[in-house]
Amino acid sequence: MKLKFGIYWGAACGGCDVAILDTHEKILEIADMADIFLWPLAMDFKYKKIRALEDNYLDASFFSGAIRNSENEEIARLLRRKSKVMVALGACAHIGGIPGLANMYTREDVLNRVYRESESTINEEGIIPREAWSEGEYELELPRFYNTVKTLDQIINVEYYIPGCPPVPLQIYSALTLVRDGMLPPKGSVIGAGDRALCEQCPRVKEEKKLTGIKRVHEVIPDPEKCLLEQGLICLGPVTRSGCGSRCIKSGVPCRGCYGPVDDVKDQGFAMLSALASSLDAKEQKDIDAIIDTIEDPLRTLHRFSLAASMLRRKKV
Amino acid sequence: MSERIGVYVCHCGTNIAGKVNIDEVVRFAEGLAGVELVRDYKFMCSDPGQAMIQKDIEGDLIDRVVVASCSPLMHENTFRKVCERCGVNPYLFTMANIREQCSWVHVDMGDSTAKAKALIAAAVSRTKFLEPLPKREVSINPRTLVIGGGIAGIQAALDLAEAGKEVVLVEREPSIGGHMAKFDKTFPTLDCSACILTPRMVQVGQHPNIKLMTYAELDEVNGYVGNFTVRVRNKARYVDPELCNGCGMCWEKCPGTRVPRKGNVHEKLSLGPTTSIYMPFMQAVPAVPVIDSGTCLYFQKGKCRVCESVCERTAIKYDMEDTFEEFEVGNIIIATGFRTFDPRVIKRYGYGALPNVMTSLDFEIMNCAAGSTSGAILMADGSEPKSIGIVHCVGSRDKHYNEHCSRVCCMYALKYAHLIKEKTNAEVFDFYIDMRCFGKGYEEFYDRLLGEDVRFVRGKVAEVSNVPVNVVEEGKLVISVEDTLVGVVRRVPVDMVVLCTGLESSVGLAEVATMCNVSVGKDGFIIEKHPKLGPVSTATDGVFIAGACQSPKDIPDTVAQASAASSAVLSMITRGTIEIESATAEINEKKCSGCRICNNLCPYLAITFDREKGVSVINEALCKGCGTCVAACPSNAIKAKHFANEQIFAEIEGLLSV
Amino acid sequence: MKYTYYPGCSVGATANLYQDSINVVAPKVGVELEELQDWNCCGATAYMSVKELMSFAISARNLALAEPFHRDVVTPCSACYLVLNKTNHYFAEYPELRKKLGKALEAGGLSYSGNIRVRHLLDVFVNDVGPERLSELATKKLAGLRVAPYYGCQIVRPEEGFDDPDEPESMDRLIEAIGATCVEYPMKAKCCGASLMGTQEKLALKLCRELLANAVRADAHCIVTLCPLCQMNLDVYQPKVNGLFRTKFNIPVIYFTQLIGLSLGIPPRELGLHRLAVKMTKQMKDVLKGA
Amino acid sequence: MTFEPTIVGFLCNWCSYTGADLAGTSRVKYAANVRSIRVMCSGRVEPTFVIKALYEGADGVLIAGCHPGDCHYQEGNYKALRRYRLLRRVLPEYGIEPERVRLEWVAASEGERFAKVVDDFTDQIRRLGPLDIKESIAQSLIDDVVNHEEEATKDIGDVNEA
Repeated sequence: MKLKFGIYWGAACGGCDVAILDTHEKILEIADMADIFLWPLAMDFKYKKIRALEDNYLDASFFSGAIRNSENEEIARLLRRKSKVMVALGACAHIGGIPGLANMYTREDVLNRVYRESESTINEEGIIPREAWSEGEYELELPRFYNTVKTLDQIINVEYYIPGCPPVPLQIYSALTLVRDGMLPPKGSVIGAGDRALCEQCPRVKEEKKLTGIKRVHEVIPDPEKCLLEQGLICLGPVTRSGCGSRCIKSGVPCRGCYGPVDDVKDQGFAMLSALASSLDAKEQKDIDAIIDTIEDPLRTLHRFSLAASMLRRKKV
Repeated sequence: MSERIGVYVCHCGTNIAGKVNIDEVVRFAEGLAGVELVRDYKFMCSDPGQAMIQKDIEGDLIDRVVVASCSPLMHENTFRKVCERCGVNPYLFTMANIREQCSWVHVDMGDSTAKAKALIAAAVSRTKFLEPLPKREVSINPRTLVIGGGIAGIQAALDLAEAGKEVVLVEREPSIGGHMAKFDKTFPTLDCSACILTPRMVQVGQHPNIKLMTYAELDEVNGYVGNFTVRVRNKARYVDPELCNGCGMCWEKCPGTRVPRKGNVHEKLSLGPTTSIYMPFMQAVPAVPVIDSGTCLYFQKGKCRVCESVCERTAIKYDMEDTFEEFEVGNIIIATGFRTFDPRVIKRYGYGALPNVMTSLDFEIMNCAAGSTSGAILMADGSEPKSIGIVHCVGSRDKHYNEHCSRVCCMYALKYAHLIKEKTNAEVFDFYIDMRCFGKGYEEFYDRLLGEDVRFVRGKVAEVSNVPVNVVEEGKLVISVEDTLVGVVRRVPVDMVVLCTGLESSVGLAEVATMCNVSVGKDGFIIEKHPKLGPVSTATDGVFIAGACQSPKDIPDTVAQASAASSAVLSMITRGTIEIESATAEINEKKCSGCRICNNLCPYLAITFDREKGVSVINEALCKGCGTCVAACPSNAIKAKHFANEQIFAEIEGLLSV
Repeated sequence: MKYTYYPGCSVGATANLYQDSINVVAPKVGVELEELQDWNCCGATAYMSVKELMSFAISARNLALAEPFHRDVVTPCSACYLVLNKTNHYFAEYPELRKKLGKALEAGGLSYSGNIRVRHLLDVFVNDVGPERLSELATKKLAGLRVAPYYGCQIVRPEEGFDDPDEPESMDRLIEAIGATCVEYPMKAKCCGASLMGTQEKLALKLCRELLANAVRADAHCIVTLCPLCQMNLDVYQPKVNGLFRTKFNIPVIYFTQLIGLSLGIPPRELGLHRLAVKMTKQMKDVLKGA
Repeated sequence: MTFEPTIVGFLCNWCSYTGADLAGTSRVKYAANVRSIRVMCSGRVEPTFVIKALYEGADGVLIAGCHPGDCHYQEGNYKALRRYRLLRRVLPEYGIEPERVRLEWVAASEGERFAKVVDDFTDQIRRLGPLDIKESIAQSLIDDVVNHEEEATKDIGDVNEA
């Protein structure tokens, strides 16, 4: 019998959906494998159809994107009820992703910036989106824009995670086959990725670390053979789960951490902060500070994808 | 979780119970998850206290233990042993410090009680996550390193050597003997210092079990209890000790001058030869001279070589260089002694500026029968003084210099007073703050001196000056002092002043301490393991202390401590093995990504990189469990045993649950 | 280098010769002193022991007046230096007192936050102008002049000051920079008797005698000091010392600013040297002429 | 009533914990606000420990180790210093005053200094006021609650146990 899947995007760029399409000819296998009941990016469905399904009707739902507003949350809860297995697909659903960086601000900050202050905006009346609006006989309603960006598992129970921004297409495919073949690992697992940090797969030669200064990517042409961190680039490889195929590192770009931390690491950013600080080659406070001063925006660099999933989750208000 | 924790709250008499509401704490602990039973007792460390724990474990009521009492530095071992005795792994035990860091330091009972609860909650919470750790035992190398060849080092070395154990004795100076070799008489019995010390020095020099290294310094210490590797630097002596027979021809003919030959009596004070090739004193062990290259004409000007030409045994080797030797030893005794305070910094006392103001050490040398004055007490111009002032507490008991009491000055001052009276007709004034005569026969000695016509003035000397205000003071040194017994300010003119300089830790002690991994207190002396119960051991296993490196001491106390240290070492050697901390770090190969961030963080080079497997590896024998690598590991692949993340997280949660 | 100048009471009266020399010397060495407007007496050390709070309050008023200018307060008088510094110190150290002083100042429409540094003129000459600069400026090196440098007791107290309390040496460096010689003078920081001259005259005269005797013994041509009270005791009371102890002291006691003035080639009269009670001796004049 | 902060202290076994014990044996009195955790070395203290403590309700965190050059493990305290300096840099971005975390060197002989450090730090945190991270997160989430027709409440335990 054919499987039944739902695919949905919350606060996402659509990259994860495209990654599914990027399985190329395998997409045909996926089509053979399952009926897709919901996939806003690719097909037209109505929520009420989903609501009408009996609970646990779907074999699996794949949710990409973070929870940014009440609609994201509502559909997440809906799919949860209708699905036997819930999979967080991609970095945003997994650990908050880039949208999670908005947790450094409040909702008001974000709305003001986007609708009033940004250089490209002309909005003389200063209108920002409102949740409810009557226009004649019509009652218009918008989802509530949240104060705090959340990961999927901060809202609902999630069985599996497929990390990455975006996930490697073949890994999505193999995850689907695990569902098909009933070979799923214990609940809570990250699937389609490795168990250790990325350094394990990194082809570059690693030596002892003695950092005397931190540079940004555009400031150096890195030696292709050597560890990027040792060359003064902040590479989150040591703190990030492998599985991406070292795609950035092979291109001379340091890892930015989209696969999230390995198991048991509670906070990707602070774990890397400790590792990074430990590797600084200085003893005196002023020398240490001098090196630290060369780090541009350490918080967002170290928590680029994982801020929403970090221990403190957001800026204190 | 099914852990069954027993919590034992100690009253410590009223030490804890006086400031912590025990009943309240017990009720609180009973409500904590995982706690099977809570008991309280007057003294948990006592036999009945220990028996309570034992009974509960043996009755299979509990399988983990929390004791809320004093500091773990005090009794962690006691209770670990209790656990071990009844079959509970000692690492399943946690101590909550509700005395040193709670009841003793807080004023309000409510505060102390609340904090005690938090500390207990933390201990319980942590204990749930503890894991049993296997015992680690290492063998004890029976050879011992003794650093310092003063009376402390001599005593310790002889004790060990006599027991048949090998000793390496390292002394910085050309001869052993230390300060004691410079004294003429020792208080209060006035027996001859040389007479009692010299035989022991000779014994050290000849003992088959003692490898004596003089003119040598400790260079490096590695390893851990039972298994230290030490490196010693032999400073170039320029005289081959194998060939030299100590005949003395070299220094008789040497034209170089180490101690000025011209100048006044006080400037020329010396015990041994004043030449550039010299022995520090005639009874030196080994009886081998050294060349002071700083004043040797050959080293300074390239010409001379007189000593070489007169040495029949061709023992002079100008091309000698520093050499290094390495030893494996099981234990280390630090016996580096003291230095005397340099009174130049107290300008008011005029030392170095006014003639006839001398330090106690100068005065000792002057009194020494073997010294340059043959023991005569003389003024700088060679005449006999008619009056001498002895000033106590110079650089001791003074916030500007050293706060501590140097313990020996009162007594040696009395000794001086006696010697002056014995050798001269001078009048003696003794200026003291308090007269501290605490040892056996000391007070009696003071009493004796009171009858020897010594003028005792109670008051801290303000100034020694050569500025007269009347005829009587012309040409004299004037001591200004407030006589606190009478309540007047006195000006006492004298011919000579002896400053009783206090004792400070020896030069380089801090470096030795760092090498041996022991701490130095703010007074500059080594911190012992416990001020009362562990006076000869240190916080580092296998490193012991004897004598004035721990605090100022007189000879009897020094000898006692040296013997105590050697017997502590002997008991280690006899046992043969010692249990060492199991709380090391370990790398989970399955988690390590080989990022190598930890590689250069280990001060003991315990972490290496296995290129084949692509993972880092910890050599557990070298790991001391500091946890620095653990904190740096971004993959959580390194685990600090007994201080693992989940254990500390649980402790934090417990601590903040109240 | 600009400073807020707190002259104190002495230099306007008994120590006017000090002020005379400061007036001409300070500008020549680049020290600009702007007098604090409406300053009041510091209370001197005596008042401190009579009415402590009041004495702190009147001192604090001076500091409060000076604070808006954000410059160091400089005083030529050792007593003022001691009292103002002590006020500053207590103000910082004792919150209770700070509160009370705050109230007192508020009543006068003033406030003080404790950010004023009080310095002695000697400190400025030694550490801001410096011996090197003085040496350059000294057109007339005072070679051959033997000077007993006398600091008195207050400038080196409390101990955290700019010089050693037992063996001060800062003024020695100035004196040597302008070519004169400092004699061995162990009485450097000993008491001159200060205001005991008014209450226990004999004792004070005795203390002065020691100071004078040691300068003479060391073969000094003059004593150089920096404190109005010390100078007055040693200078004005010198005949009285002679009378009481049958001595024949005749040694001029001058201010360090006067000595520096001489090395700058300023005529003695402009430096107030004519106001000395014990006039410059012929011997001293001869040395100066020769220099 | 004045605010009494809760402070978590991480004390290295060899210097600071021993120093704190010395304050005890010398009966020096100090504020009861610091609750200490003994670690072998200040180099063991991970930034996440600090974050965890702040998250669990501490208003401040004190890390104390041996003086530079005196580390029982030679250089652990320097590593602590590096981590501390970088941690301080990011805390303000979380809206946490960096003054809430302090690194101090307290030797085994410095019982009185330990007491002074605790009093001093307690005073500083008292002036900063409560931190209350959990409460602050909860507050920021209140506005995010919308009444959904699908009110499947979330059971966190389930996933984590799996």
